[in-house]
Amino acid sequence: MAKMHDTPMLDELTKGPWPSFVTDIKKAAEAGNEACADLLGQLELSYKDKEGHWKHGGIVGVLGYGGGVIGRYSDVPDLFPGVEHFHTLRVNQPASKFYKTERLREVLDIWNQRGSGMLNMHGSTGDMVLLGAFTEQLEPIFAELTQKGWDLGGSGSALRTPACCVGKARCEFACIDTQDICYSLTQEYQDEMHRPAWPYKFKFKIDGCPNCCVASLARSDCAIIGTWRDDIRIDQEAVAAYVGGEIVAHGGANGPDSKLDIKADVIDLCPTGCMFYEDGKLSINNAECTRCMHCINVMPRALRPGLDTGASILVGAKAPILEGAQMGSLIIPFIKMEEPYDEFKEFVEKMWDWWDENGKNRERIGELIQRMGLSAFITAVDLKPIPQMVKEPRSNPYIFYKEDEVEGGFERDISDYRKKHAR
Amino acid sequence: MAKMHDTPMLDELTKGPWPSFVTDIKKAAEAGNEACADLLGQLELSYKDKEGHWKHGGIVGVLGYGGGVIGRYSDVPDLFPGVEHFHTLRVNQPASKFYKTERLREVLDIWNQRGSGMLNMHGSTGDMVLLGAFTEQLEPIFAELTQKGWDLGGSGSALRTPACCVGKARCEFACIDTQDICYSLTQEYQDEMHRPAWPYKFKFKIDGCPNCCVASLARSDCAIIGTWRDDIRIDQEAVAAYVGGEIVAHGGANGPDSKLDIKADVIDLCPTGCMFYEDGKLSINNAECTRCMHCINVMPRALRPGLDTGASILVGAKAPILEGAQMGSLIIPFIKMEEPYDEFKEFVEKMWDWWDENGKNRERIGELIQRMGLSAFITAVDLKPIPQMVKEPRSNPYIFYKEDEVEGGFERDISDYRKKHAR
Amino acid sequence: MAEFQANKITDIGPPKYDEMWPQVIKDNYGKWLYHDILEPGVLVHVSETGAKVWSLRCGATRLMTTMFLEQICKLADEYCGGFFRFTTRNNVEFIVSDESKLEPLKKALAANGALPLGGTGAGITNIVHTQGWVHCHTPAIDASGVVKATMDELFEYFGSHKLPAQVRISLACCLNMCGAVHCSDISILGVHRKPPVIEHSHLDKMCEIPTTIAACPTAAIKPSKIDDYKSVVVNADRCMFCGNCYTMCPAMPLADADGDGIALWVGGKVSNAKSMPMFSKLAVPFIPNEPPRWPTTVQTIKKIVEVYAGDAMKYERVGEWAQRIGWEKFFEKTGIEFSHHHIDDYRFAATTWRTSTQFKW
Amino acid sequence: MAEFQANKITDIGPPKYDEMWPQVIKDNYGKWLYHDILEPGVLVHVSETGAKVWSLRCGATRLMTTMFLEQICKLADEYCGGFFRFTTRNNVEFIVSDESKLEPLKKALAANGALPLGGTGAGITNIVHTQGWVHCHTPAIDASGVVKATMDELFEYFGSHKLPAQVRISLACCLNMCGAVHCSDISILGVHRKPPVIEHSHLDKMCEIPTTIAACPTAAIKPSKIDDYKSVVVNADRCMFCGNCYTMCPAMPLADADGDGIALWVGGKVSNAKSMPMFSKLAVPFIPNEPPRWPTTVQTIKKIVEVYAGDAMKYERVGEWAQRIGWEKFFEKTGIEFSHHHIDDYRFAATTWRTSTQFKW
Ligand code: SRM
Ligand code: SRM
Ligand code: SRM
Ligand code: SRM
Ligand code: SF4
Ligand code: SF4
Ligand code: SF4
Ligand code: SF4
Ligand code: SF4
Ligand code: SF4
Ligand code: SF4
Ligand code: SF4
Repeated sequence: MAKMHDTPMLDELTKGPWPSFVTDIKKAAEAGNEACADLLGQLELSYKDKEGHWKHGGIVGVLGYGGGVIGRYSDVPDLFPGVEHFHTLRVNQPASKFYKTERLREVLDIWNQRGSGMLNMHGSTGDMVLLGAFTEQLEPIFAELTQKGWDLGGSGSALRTPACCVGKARCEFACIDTQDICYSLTQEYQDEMHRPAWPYKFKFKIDGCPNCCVASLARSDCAIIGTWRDDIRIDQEAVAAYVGGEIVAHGGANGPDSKLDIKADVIDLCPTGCMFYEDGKLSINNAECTRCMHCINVMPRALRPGLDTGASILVGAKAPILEGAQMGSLIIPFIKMEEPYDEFKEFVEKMWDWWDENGKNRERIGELIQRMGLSAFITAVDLKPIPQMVKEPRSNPYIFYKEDEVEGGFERDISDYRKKHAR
Repeated sequence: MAKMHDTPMLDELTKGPWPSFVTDIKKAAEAGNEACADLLGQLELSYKDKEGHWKHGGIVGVLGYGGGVIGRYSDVPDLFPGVEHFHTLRVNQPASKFYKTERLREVLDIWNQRGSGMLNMHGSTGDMVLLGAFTEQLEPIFAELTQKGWDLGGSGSALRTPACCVGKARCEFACIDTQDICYSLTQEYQDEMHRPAWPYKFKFKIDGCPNCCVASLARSDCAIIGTWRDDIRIDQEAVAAYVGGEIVAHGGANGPDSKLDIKADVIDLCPTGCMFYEDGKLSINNAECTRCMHCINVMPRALRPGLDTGASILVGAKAPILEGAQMGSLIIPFIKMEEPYDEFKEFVEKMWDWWDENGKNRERIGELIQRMGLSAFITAVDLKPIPQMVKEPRSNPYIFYKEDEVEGGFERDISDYRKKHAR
Repeated sequence: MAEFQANKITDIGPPKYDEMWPQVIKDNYGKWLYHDILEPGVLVHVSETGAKVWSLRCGATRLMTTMFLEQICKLADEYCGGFFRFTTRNNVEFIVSDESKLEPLKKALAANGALPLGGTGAGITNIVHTQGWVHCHTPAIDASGVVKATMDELFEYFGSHKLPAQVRISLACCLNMCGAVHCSDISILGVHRKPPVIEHSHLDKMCEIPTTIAACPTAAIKPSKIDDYKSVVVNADRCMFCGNCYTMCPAMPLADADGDGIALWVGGKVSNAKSMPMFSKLAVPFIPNEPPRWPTTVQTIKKIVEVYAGDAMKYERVGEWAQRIGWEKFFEKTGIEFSHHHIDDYRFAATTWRTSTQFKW
Repeated sequence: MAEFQANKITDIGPPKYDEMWPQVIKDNYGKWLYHDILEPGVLVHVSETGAKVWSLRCGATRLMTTMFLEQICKLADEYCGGFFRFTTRNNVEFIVSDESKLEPLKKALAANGALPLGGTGAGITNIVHTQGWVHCHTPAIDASGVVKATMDELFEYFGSHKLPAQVRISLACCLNMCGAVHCSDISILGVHRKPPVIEHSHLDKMCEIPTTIAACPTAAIKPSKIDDYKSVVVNADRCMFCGNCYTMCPAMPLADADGDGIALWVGGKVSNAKSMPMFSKLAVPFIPNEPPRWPTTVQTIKKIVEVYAGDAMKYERVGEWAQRIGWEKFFEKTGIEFSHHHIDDYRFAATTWRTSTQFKW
């Protein structure tokens, strides 16, 4: 039997309509799970102290891997021995997080036997996070997981577990095969994921369209975002049905009674003003369209992305540490994404080489680009500068030139100058 | 007789419809002005060499003043002795540059006698720039000028000559008395103008309204820009006349046949969307209006600024050297500007004190604000932070706190910490 | 050891995605035509093959036990042929291909009680969050508890579509920002406000001094000898409590009951829909930690949501709304106080100043 | 000397403004009701007193002789009661209060030939400019000559109102930017492209070495001993040719026939009308100096103006237009090549990157 702690504060969190993690964990504790009981106990203490009670880090792991495990020890182990060690294992999730219950149970069984029985489904990067194991259990857990066909994800200065949106599996907007790209990158770069050898972490996220449901643009060093370069497909009959109020606006996202006002909701909100509705016909000047998805989002039955699909690649998103948060910057406006994605992978490897060579310790690629310049980066990955890469050209006049760009070079002789210009 | 030089290249600039400075100067040279002849000669040489032919600076001036004169010597004096010395005097222009010919001739006479006879009307800061004097003429010129009631403007690390738009003298939009403010500041701060004692230069420019016809927002460390805080005045009859096509749109600025389309040209272009035209009546939700002037500009007969007028104060505009160009930043959204402008001058002096105390050599106030923070600046000038000062709040989480803002202060004892948290 | 290594299975990667798909997904992969949200939490996707799938999205605690996961598996077995998925925001989705199972599944979910339907459309979905006091070593706040308290209060918006647009709330328990809080409609961020307290007697043993010094973005850390120990000192005036020194050096903890608490941010977005992605901006610099239910935080968020709900135009995200009305109006309408802390003073600060006479009173 | 000083008149400031006003301005100061542009260059302002003034705006060379000013004075004496003014863009304005003098003055101006009417409304007015080779020591280009050549080519827009909105062109002959070229619809900027050539033998005598070093924004200058002279060296890789070292130290000139030339910038504005003020952005990084008429520069400007004229909407300034259509379209439509130099790499560079999937092909 697990020793239950008094948790008056946490008990307040069993109330209210939203599901309660306390209720859930408490049940497990009551069923005899000591880690669960002690976790609640220690958490209650944190609520009282208004300070967390975990020690700093702890270098643990599984042999052969440089990451995948985050070490964690309690700083009040005497009070809560069940969580004295509380390491997490990051288990690489299946792309877009579909689960066959049969397969998932493989993991749950191992975790019930050897771990705390608690998980994060999922970590912010995308892994299944097995939350709380003792050091001695790490190797056995790993061995059993791999036996069943599961592997660890990334941590440390390595490639992190790639993640993607649901994509073609259940979304009509998907312009690329997000899951296959995610899987392919994961498999191709197993070594980069498991043996940290870079200046810092590196993340891929793959979104099927510019709606960015896996937040790739904000949270991955390299975002692969589906797009198209031909015309938006229009079904004029469906347009008429929207206008006539036969189809609810926005797929019902604004409520079942939301009738589409084609002018107010579509034409006027198109950010480029490239849509026209005349004589009952919707038309789009696709040359001016920036594929912002708005019209497609609000009229999903009438409008569809084009057929010549591929991806936009944005590089450099990251959280604030050290130099401030960044979003991804558009580096490749359009690239075809077809299995085995060689052209894209070539780009990736060039990018990594440059980062590896130039990056300082704990410098994300986005920060390196800031430090060395966007121009230096695109040169390193063999791209040509195009205006699509920037929102606007520079406004400061501090332009660098290389010596070979300037007639006559940089070397000059002051005496030549003085021949024409007295001191 | 002045020696005329061959100027085949410059002669090309006597052609074409735009007035030619070459034609003008050549006439003066032909009339015997040696400086004019030699200036053209030296300029022709520059056109040939594609390099200027003036030496670097030269410290000259008039006794008692630290500025107002820019020293200049030819680097090919043997070829062009008439411009061997070519110093400029910056003569403080009358506010908004009206001239009584009788008074202007006082300056012209002196300049004809003692200088090159060439001027810039006007310098970019606003001065009358007398272009080209020999060193020995500087004191006599100055004495004669002041005798006639003219004085030098600023140069060096001093207050520069203030300038203003035409304002109430001939503009219906003027919300403040630009000329009086300009004159009052100029007179009050003569010492600051003539005896450089600051980290760097400081400029005032005064615009009567947000149209900014003297470019104060881009070119002055302190821009005083007229505005109002009550409602835009509407003359509905004139509105009807615009709609009916009886009054040309935009005061004719888009041509005599430009008919106002009140929806397309006004309502839809109002950046805040706060204008409405219903049943032949124009109305404005003034609480949402940002006083952008657009509607007033295109319907000057129907709309006028409000009557409760004053100024917005923007600080920090400057050219790129060193830290990049800046525009003025809104520091005081609204201040009444009534003679003798004491409240404003108090603000100015606080600002100068702070700059004087903290500014590094050659650091403009805008750069100092960048370095020390906008918040430090507004504190120094006794203002409270308000959202009008920024376009948007910060997006990075790097927030500083002072010790007295945080309960319990900053001092902590590691042993207290370790009592709760084992190492 | 080498032997063990040799037998070891490594670098196999995750199971392949299509193993995890129900048949209907396999059959209709890439063939979806359109979708409809039938009611909050219930989506139907229609394929060009004529097939339909109903997805029931349920709010879930991200932190869950194997026991709870087993409950989910059981439901999936019974109604969905043994398959289900998680969304990118930690909701659970049951995907039904047989319409007759739809209503029974709904009933079963209602009976379960811990899997409420919702999170779709113009409402509030699950809060993306991080570890908090449940696991991490650097948090300034708890994560799961704050999320629970907030979602309880906003629950009506989880199960309805009555907002102008979707509102995405995220939480991160320290400036490392493991959630996408830098681009969320509303972000809850754990912040420290005291400089690290330094364990001089152990620092040199536990940390590399040069790396520790280099870790500080503001160069506030300098090497120093204290009582004969090689250690470091922090210039408190330059410290902005980012915690990066602590990440590199365990002898410099920041956590403090009085110093730590919550900052709220608003107006970020990730999607490229209509407007370009935006960063979240500071709304409230600091709210003390108030466990177990963080009432001030929760009520402030509710206020923001309500003001937005009443004022924004249809399809307008929080950031689009604030930008349209002007941030001065955002502060006025929400009644949130504007302070020195709202004025940026980091690297791009100057780009946030108002370089215009255009403003609202 | 002291005596001379004592007699000296100082600090009297300029003549008071109202001494310089014609009677009609005195009488109607602050009473103006509205204005109309009767034809390009001719404005009428109507006062609430019923008074009217006609202003005739004439293009002028900013650099002028006393002889020419005397011509202006004579015209002012004859038609305007002995008064006239200059505009903030160096045009001359004759202000007529007696309508009967209007046509005679127009005729007199036409006869003069060097005072063309125009510069009002939706057209191109005089180019604000700086000293150039006529006076300054740091220019990369001439000023007056480039202005003359450009205005000759754009003359039709000076005397007409056929553009979508006003187009303001400015010129500065070096990066000090003594004109408002950082906020102009079109800016002509003199740029150096070679690092300073250093006169080691005289540097220590002519300059303060520490100030010289401090002057460099990129820290490219280091102290060094060269042939026994105390001097400095410049790291050419870090030099961006700003000329600030030369400002502080005459022993480091930058001017060079091959290195120097013109950069063109577009899309800036100062006014707060409609949109907030904007900085000018780089259009063409470099065009060689081509005296006497700088044909490439002039033709490129003309091209920009013509594309803008044909493509922008009514009331849209150049920057508003480029922003609306997108800068990628600006380059496409004008045929200007986009290069590495267009990508910002200075302090706020990251704020100019495109952090979105939204773009045009
Ligand atoms: C577990 C997880 C949070 C969660 O509750 O989900 C997590 C937990 C930690 N993150 Fe994170 N990060 C997690 C996703 C993220 C994300 C989100 C993402 O990947 O989409 C980010 C923002 C995106 C990014 O990468 O910038 C993120 C940005 C950081 C940072 C700041 C990095 C930066 O460049 O700004 C740090 C600090 C560091 O690396 O030193 C950090 C560091 C950490 C450490 C290792 C703490 C530390 O100081 O060393 C945390 C360990 C916590 C623990 O004890 O469990 N974590 N971290 C997430 C990984 C789970 C997974 O594998 O699925
Ligand atoms: C004469 C004039 C240009 C003109 O042709 O009109 C001028 C000429 C010079 N300026 Fe200027 N500036 C002149 C108005 C400006 C303006 C415009 C304004 O005042 O509205 C600016 C931009 C606004 C600003 O102040 O930032 C301007 C920004 C500079 C700068 C850059 C300052 C900065 O902070 O970025 C310098 C460099 C310096 O100070 O070292 C400078 C330096 C100079 C020097 C003194 C050259 C130098 O390196 O020391 C020039 C002397 C030229 C000569 O030999 O005649 N000048 N200068 C203008 C003054 C005439 C007058 O008094 O009316
Ligand atoms: C299931 C999920 C993808 C997944 O792989 O798991 C998903 C699914 C859909 N998203 Fe999403 N989005 C999902 C996370 C996101 C995210 C990521 C995030 O929040 O972290 C975003 C970016 C949020 C942001 O901008 O901050 C996102 C921005 C969108 C948008 C853009 C909306 C906008 O106004 O900006 C759309 C289009 C729309 O709703 O009109 C969209 C549209 C959709 C559609 C309609 C796509 C489709 O046709 O199937 C799906 C149902 C939407 C709904 O629930 O109303 N999805 N969607 C994610 C559900 C999360 C949840 O549990 O609540
Ligand atoms: C005379 C002058 C003021 C002075 O003190 O000398 C002046 C006079 C007028 N300006 Fe101006 N502006 C004058 C320089 C400016 C400047 C400064 C500059 O260019 O350096 C600006 C800012 C330019 C910028 O944004 O880059 C300026 C931006 C405006 C605007 C805003 C237009 C816009 O669309 O942004 C207006 C309103 C309008 O035209 O609708 C305006 C309107 C006016 C009005 C209509 C005001 C009035 O009711 O009298 C005047 C006649 C306009 C015309 O010529 O079409 N004035 N005006 C200046 C004439 C310069 C010249 O010789 O060409
Ligand atoms: S990112 Fe696009 S493709 Fe992917 S789930 Fe969202 S809407 Fe669908
Ligand atoms: S995708 Fe966006 S930009 Fe393109 S037509 Fe639709 S609303 Fe307009
Ligand atoms: S700034 Fe305003 S008040 Fe001054 S001249 Fe221009 S329009 Fe008139
Ligand atoms: S001044 Fe500008 S914001 Fe105000 S009503 Fe007129 S157009 Fe709209
Ligand atoms: S946000 Fe900070 S405290 Fe929270 S999990 Fe990430 S690193 Fe840990
Ligand atoms: S908390 Fe951040 S700013 Fe403060 S000392 Fe540590 S690293 Fe430096
Ligand atoms: S812009 Fe440069 S070269 Fe031209 S006058 Fe000013 S300082 Fe001299
Ligand atoms: S020109 Fe500018 S960047 Fe180059 S050395 Fe001189 S000061 Fe430095």
